[in-house]
Amino acid sequence: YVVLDSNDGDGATNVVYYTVVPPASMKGALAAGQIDGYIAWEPFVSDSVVGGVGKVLEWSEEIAPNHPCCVVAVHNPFVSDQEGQELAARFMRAHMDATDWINAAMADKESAEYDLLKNISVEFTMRNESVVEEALQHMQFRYVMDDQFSTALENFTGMYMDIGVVDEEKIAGGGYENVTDFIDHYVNESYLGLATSVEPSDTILNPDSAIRLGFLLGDIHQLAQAVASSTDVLVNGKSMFEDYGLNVENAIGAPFANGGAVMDAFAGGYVDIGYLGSPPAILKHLNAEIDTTIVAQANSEGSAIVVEAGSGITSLEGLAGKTVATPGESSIQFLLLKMALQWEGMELKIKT
Amino acid sequence: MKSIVRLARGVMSRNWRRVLLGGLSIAVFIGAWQAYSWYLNANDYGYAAYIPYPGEVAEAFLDSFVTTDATGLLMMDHIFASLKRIFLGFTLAFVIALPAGLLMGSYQTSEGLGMPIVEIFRPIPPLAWIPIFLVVLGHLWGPVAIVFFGIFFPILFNVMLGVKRVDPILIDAAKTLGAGRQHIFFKVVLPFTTPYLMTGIKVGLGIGWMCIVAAEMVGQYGGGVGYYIWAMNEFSLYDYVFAGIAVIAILGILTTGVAGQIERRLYIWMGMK
Amino acid sequence: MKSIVRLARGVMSRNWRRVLLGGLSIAVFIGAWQAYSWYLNANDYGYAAYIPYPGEVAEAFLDSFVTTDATGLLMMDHIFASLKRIFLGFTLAFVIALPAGLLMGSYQTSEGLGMPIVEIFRPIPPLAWIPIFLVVLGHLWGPVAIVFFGIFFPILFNVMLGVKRVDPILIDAAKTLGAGRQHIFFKVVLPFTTPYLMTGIKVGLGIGWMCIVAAEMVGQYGGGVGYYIWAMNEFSLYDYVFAGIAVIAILGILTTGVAGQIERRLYIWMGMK
Amino acid sequence: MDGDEVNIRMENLLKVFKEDTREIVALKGFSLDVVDGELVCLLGPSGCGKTTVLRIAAGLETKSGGHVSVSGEEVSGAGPNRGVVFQEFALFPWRTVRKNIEFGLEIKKMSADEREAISSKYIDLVNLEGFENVHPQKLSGGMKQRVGIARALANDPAVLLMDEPFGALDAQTRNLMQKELLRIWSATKKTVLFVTHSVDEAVFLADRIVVMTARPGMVKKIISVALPRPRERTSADFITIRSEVLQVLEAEFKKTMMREMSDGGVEHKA
Amino acid sequence: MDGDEVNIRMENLLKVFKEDTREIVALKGFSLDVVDGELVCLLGPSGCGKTTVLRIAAGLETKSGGHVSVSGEEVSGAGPNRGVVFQEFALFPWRTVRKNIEFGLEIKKMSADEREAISSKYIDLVNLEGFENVHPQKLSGGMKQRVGIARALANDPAVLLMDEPFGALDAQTRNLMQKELLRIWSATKKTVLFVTHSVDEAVFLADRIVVMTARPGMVKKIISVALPRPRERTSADFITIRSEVLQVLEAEFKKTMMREMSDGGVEHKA
Ligand SMILES: Nc1ncnc2c1ncn2[C@@H]1O[C@H](COP(=O)(O)OP(=O)(O)OP(=O)(O)O)[C@@H](O)[C@H]1O
Ligand SMILES: Nc1ncnc2c1ncn2[C@@H]1O[C@H](COP(=O)(O)OP(=O)(O)OP(=O)(O)O)[C@@H](O)[C@H]1O
Ligand SMILES: [Mg+2]
Ligand SMILES: [Mg+2]
Repeated sequence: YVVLDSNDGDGATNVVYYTVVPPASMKGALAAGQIDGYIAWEPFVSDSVVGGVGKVLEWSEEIAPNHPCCVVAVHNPFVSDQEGQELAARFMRAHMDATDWINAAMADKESAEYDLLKNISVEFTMRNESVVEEALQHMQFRYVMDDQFSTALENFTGMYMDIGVVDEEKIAGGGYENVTDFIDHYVNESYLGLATSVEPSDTILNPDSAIRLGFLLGDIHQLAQAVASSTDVLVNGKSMFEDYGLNVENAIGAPFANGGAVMDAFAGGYVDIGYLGSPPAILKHLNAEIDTTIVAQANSEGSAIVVEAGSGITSLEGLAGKTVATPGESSIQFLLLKMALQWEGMELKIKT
Repeated sequence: MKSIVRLARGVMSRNWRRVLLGGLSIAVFIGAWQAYSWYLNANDYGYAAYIPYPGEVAEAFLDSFVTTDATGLLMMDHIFASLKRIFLGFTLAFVIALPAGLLMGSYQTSEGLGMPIVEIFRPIPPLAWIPIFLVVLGHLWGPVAIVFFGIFFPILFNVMLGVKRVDPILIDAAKTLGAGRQHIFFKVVLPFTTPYLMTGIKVGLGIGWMCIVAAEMVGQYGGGVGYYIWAMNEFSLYDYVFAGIAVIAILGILTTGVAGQIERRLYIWMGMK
Repeated sequence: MKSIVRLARGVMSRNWRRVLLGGLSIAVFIGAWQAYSWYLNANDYGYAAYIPYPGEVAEAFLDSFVTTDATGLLMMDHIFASLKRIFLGFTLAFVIALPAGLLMGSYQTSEGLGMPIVEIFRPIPPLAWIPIFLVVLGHLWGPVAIVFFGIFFPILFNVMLGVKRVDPILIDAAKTLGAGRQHIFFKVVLPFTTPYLMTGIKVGLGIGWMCIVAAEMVGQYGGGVGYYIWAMNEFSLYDYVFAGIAVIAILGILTTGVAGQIERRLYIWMGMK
Repeated sequence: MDGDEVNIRMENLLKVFKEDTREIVALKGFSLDVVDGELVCLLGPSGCGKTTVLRIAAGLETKSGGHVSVSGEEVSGAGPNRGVVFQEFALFPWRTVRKNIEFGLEIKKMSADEREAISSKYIDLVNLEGFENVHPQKLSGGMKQRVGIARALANDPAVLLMDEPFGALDAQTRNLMQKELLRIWSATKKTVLFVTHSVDEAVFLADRIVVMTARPGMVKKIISVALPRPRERTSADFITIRSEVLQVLEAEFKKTMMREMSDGGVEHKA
Repeated sequence: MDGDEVNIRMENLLKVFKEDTREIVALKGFSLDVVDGELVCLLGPSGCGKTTVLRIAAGLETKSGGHVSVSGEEVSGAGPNRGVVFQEFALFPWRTVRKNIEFGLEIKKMSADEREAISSKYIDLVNLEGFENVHPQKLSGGMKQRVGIARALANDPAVLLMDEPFGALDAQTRNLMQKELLRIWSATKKTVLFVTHSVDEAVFLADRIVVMTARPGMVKKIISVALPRPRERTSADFITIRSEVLQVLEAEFKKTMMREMSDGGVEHKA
C-alpha cells in the first residue's frame, strides 16, 4: 500500500496534498473517507454542512475578503455592432435588476420575495430548501466592478504567471503593457453604464435571433441569471429579460460543467453572453485568445474549505499531510486554497 | 408422436434450467445490491445516497421517461440525441472505412501510404480529442467525430483483414471463369469480406457507445444520455444517475442485438449459417 | 553469392519502398496540419489557438519531460500514474476473468449463473461508473475499477470462447492416454485457451487505455496523462494538450507492441508460429 | 490363430444415438473377437459404424447394449491400456514431438529421465530422430501420424485402436506408412484393430479383414488374408483377395447409396 | 488417335519458382500434346509439378520458358475457354449451387433467362436437381465437386483441366464420381487433362496416362489404356496396366523419397 500511495506517507508538516474531484462528488468522497477535506463553491459547501458530513474550516471571505468570483462575459463579435451593444446593455439591466432583487429579498427573510427566491434556487440547484438557505448566506451578489475587483483579477493573473501557465509573452502578445493594463482592457464597465438608461420594452428587440446564454449547471453564484429568466418575479408575468425586450435562450450545451466549457463555447461561436468564474475567463482569453470581455460581476465570495464534521481539524495546520480535493488548478477555489496555505507558510502539492 | 413429446420435454427442461439459473443469478444480484444499500443507510454512511435502492432506481427509470428533468428534456430526448450522434458517427466511419479498408487491403501502395497515418491516430483514445473537437468541430460534429474515431478503426482493420484473407483459390476460380479485375473485386473480394465487415461493425458499435457516453459526460453538447448521467450526478440525484446507466445498458444491448440480427440474416442469406 | 546479392537488393528495395511511402504519407500529414494551423491563424479564426503548429507541439512535447507543469509534475510522473492504474486494473481483471472464463466455458451451470450478471454489466460503458466509483472507491481504486471493467470482458469472453473451442479430439486423445479431469484441464484446456487469452489481453489493453484516459479526464483524480490533457485544456495550453495526446499515442503503441511481442514469443514457444 | 488368447472381445454390441427427435441405430448385434497380437482391419461403407466400434472399445463412447472387454477386463471409460491413433492425428500442437510422446508418461508421474528414455525409444522406432524438439505444425502428415503412433505406443498398451490413421495422407506417403506400421507391429507385437476405407490397405495389412454391413453395423463377412509379408500389391494372390473383398463391399455400398438417395441425397457435410 | 487435332499443346515447358534465395526448378523440358476429345491423366510423385503444368495451361501461372497453346491459341492468362476443376472445390460459399454455376455466365453479361436455361442443363447433367438453391456448405464433398464440374462446363470451354478433383473424397464417393465423370465426358466430348495421385483412378479413367519424373518434372512415360469402357477394376487387363503404371511410378517415387530424406526429411506441411 505504501508503494501504491507514493506521496501519502512522507508526513511533512507543512505540505497539503490535493486531488482534483468534480465538486458534485466532493461531499460523497469526504463521507466515504476518500479525501480529508475539500474546497468548493456553493451549494457544494452547504451540501455537506446541512447533510452533517462536513464542517467549514474557513470561508473564502476569511481568506480574501470581497474576492470576486463569477462574472458576466460577452463574446466581442456579438457586441461588434449597434444592435449587439443595445442587447448587451439591456441584458446588463436585467442582470442588475435581478441582482438587486435578490439582495432585497435576502434582506427580509419573512418576505414573499424571499420565499420566491428560495423556490427559484431550489429549482435551479435541485437542492432542498435548507441547503439553499444555508448557501445563500455565504456570498455577495453584486455587479459593480470596482478597483478592488480589478486588483483581485490582477492578483489571480499574477498567480497564474507564478505557476507558469501564463507567461509575459501572452500579455505582451495581446498588446498589453503589463497585467494592470491587461485587466483594464479586459474589464469593461461601460455596459453597466449604458444599462442605467434602459427602459422596459413591449416589443422584443431580437425576436429571430435569441441571445445564447451560457452558465454553469446549478451554480448558485449565477442565481441572477435564473432570477432574470423566471416569469414569477415580475407582476406582469414576463421574465426580466422579456421585460427589457430580450429573447434569451440557453445556449446549446448549457448548462455547462465549468467556466472552461463556457469559454470553449465562446470560441466555438455558440455562446453570446456567459456567466462563469473569473479565472477561466482570464486564462482562456489570454492563452487561447478567445475574443471576450468581462462586463459585470456576478458575485463575490461564496467558497469554503470543508473538512469532515467529526474530524479534529480546526485549523489549516491540521490539514498538514492530508488530502484536500479541489475543482482543478484553473479554478478560483484552487487559487484561494493556495493563498490560504501560503499565508500559513504551507505548501500545496498534487497527490498522485 | 412420442418422440415429439420427448423432444418438447427435453427442450423445455433445458430452457427451464437456463431461465431458473438466470433468474437465480439476477435475484442474488439484486438482493446483494439491496443489502448493500441497506447496510450503508442503516450505518449512516455519509455516501449512502450514492448507492440508491434498486426500487428507487426502478422508479427513477420510469419517471425519467414521463417527467422532464432539470434540463427540460425527457429521457427520450436524451436517447435520440445520443442515437443521432452514434448514427452519424457510424455512417461516416462506415462510408470512409469500408473503401479505405478495401483499398489498403488490396494494394501495397495504399497500405504503405495509409498505415502510418492510421498508426498515428489509432492508439489515441478518441476521448482525448474532446477538448479540441468540441470547439473546432462544434457541438454536433465534435461528438460525432469522437464516435467516428471509435468506430473507424475496427471497421478498417477488419475489412483489411478480410481482403487479405480472400482465398486465392476463389480468385483463381473466378479468373478461369473469365472474371476481370472489376468482377473479382465485386463478385469475390467484396462478398468474401462481408463477414469481416460485420465483425468490425459489431466491435465498432460497442466502442462507439463507450465513446458517446464519455464524450457527453466530458463535453456538454446539449442532451444525450451521457450528459444526463453527468447532470444528475451534479444534482446529486443518484437514483437518476443509475437510471441513466440502465438506459445505456439497455441501448447497448439493443444496438449489438440489432447488429447481431443483421449479421445472422446476412449469413443465412449468404448460406454461411 | 549472386543470389544473396539479389535477395539483399530485393529486401532493400521493398523496405525502401515502405520507408518512402511512410515518409511521404507522414510528410503530407504534417504539411496538411501546418497548412490548416496557418490558415486558421491567417484568417483570425476564434479557435485558431486550439490547433497549434506541429513545431509548437514538438517543443511542448519535449518541454513536458523536462519542465514541471502547473501541477508540479513532469510528464514521466503522469505516465507512471496512468501506468499504475492500468497495471492494477489489468492485474485485477486478469486474476478474476481468467478463472471465471475457464469456469463459465467449462460448465453450463456456471455459464447459466454468470451470464445474466455479465450481460447486465457488459453493455455499460465503464466510464458511466465514474460518478459512483469516484466516491465509493476513491481516487486510486475508482479509476482502477473503470480500467478493470474495460479489460475484464474481453478477457472473459475470449477465454470462454477458447474453452468452448477446445478440439474434442484432443480431449479424447488425452483420455486414451490416461488423463483424468484435472490433467485434461491443466494439460489440454489451459494451453489450448492461451492464444485466446492473449487476444483478450490485447483487445482489453486497448480498451483499458481508452478507459484510463477518459477516466482521468472525467473524474480528474490528480496525475495521469488523461488528467494532464484535461488540465492543459483548462489552461488553454493547446500545444501541451497535443503533447499529451502524442504521449498517449506512443504509450498505446508501446503497450500493444509489448503485448504483441509476448504473444509472438509465447506462440513460438508453443510451436504455433 | 485359434489357439491364441482373445484380447479384444465384443459381444452383441448395440449403439443408439439420439439426435433431437431421431434415434440412429449405429450398431446392432456387432460381435468380434480379436486375438492377441493379431492385426484386424475393419472395412465397411461410410457411416456403417466403424468409428463407433473403435470408440466403444477405446471407452470414448458408451454402448447401448452388449459387452466389450479388452485383455479380459470389461471396458468402462478410456484408459492407457488401449492406445488410440486418430485419423486427425490429434497431436497437442503446443507440445514438441517428444512432449507429445511423453504425455501419457507425465500422467503416470514418471520421472523426467524415465520419460526421456521411453520417448527416445519410440522416436527411434518411428524414425523421427532429429525431430524431437519440433512442434507438430512443422511436420508433414506422415510424420505427424508417426508421432501419433509413437505416443500411443509409449504407454505400452495391450492393444492399438487405429481409425483410418492414414486417411489424410497422400497415396505415396500412405504406402510408406503402411510398411512402417507393419515394421512397428512386428517389433512390438501389439494387438491392432485398424479401421480403413481402402480395400488395398486392408489386404496389404491385415491378418483378417472384417467387412461390416451398412447401418446398423454388424459383421457381414470375415476374410482371412493368409499371404506372407511383405506383400506385393501386384501379385496374383493379393489381387484375388482384393477382388473378393471389393465384391463383398460393393454390395453393402449399394445399400448405403440407396438409403442416401432416399434420405434426400445429402450425404454428410465435408 | 494420331489423325485427330491437337487441342492442348505444351512444348518444352520450363518453370522456375523463386523462393527467397532458392530457385526451384519445377518443370524442365515438359512436352505433351492432348488431342481433341481425349481424356489424359497426369500421374507423378508428390511435388513433381503436376499442378504446375495444369496451372500454366489454365493461365493461372506464368511459364519461365516453352510454349503452351490451347485450341491453337497461345495461352496468356486465364480465360473461359479452359474450365478448371480444383481439388479444393473452390466454390463461392455465398452463392447457391445455381449461382455458382452461373458465375461465368454473369460475367459474359448473359440475360437471366439464358443463364437459367444453361445452369439448369448442367444441374441436370451432374444430377443436382433439387439442390439449385442450396449453398455449398450444405453439400457433401461429392456434390460440391459436381457443382465444380458443372460450373466449369457451363462456360462451354474447349478443355477441362482437373487437379485431383476427387482427392478430397472418400473411397466410395470417389468411385462414384469417376463413373459420373466418364458419363459427363462422353456426353460433352470435352478434352480433359486430369491430375491424380491414384493409379487406380488413372487406369479407370484415362485414354492415355502420362507419368512424370520427380522434380524437375518432365514426361517419363506415356501409357495408352486401350480398354473399353466401362472398365472393371477386377479384370485381368485392368490389373496388368495398373501394375505397369505402378512400377514406372515406384521408381520415380523412390527418387523423391531419397531427395526428401537428404533435404532433412521435412516433406511439406499438411
Ligand atoms: N455423436 C453422434 N450423434 C449422432 N449420430 C452419430 C454420432 N456419431 C455417429 N453417428 C451416426 O452413427 C452412424 C455410424 O457412425 P460412424 O462414425 O461410426 O461411421 P463410420 O463407419 O466410422 O463412417 P465413416 O466411414 O464415414 O468414418 C452414422 O450414421 C453416424 O451418422
Ligand atoms: N508458388 C510456389 N513457390 C515456390 N515453389 C513452388 C510454388 N508452387 C509449387 N512450388 C514447387 O514446385 C514443385 C512442383 O509443385 P506442384 O504443386 O506442381 O507439384 P504437384 O506435382 O502438384 O505435387 P502434389 O502431388 O503434392 O500436388 C514443388 O516442389 C513445389 O514445392
Ligand atoms: Mg469413421
Ligand atoms: Mg498438386
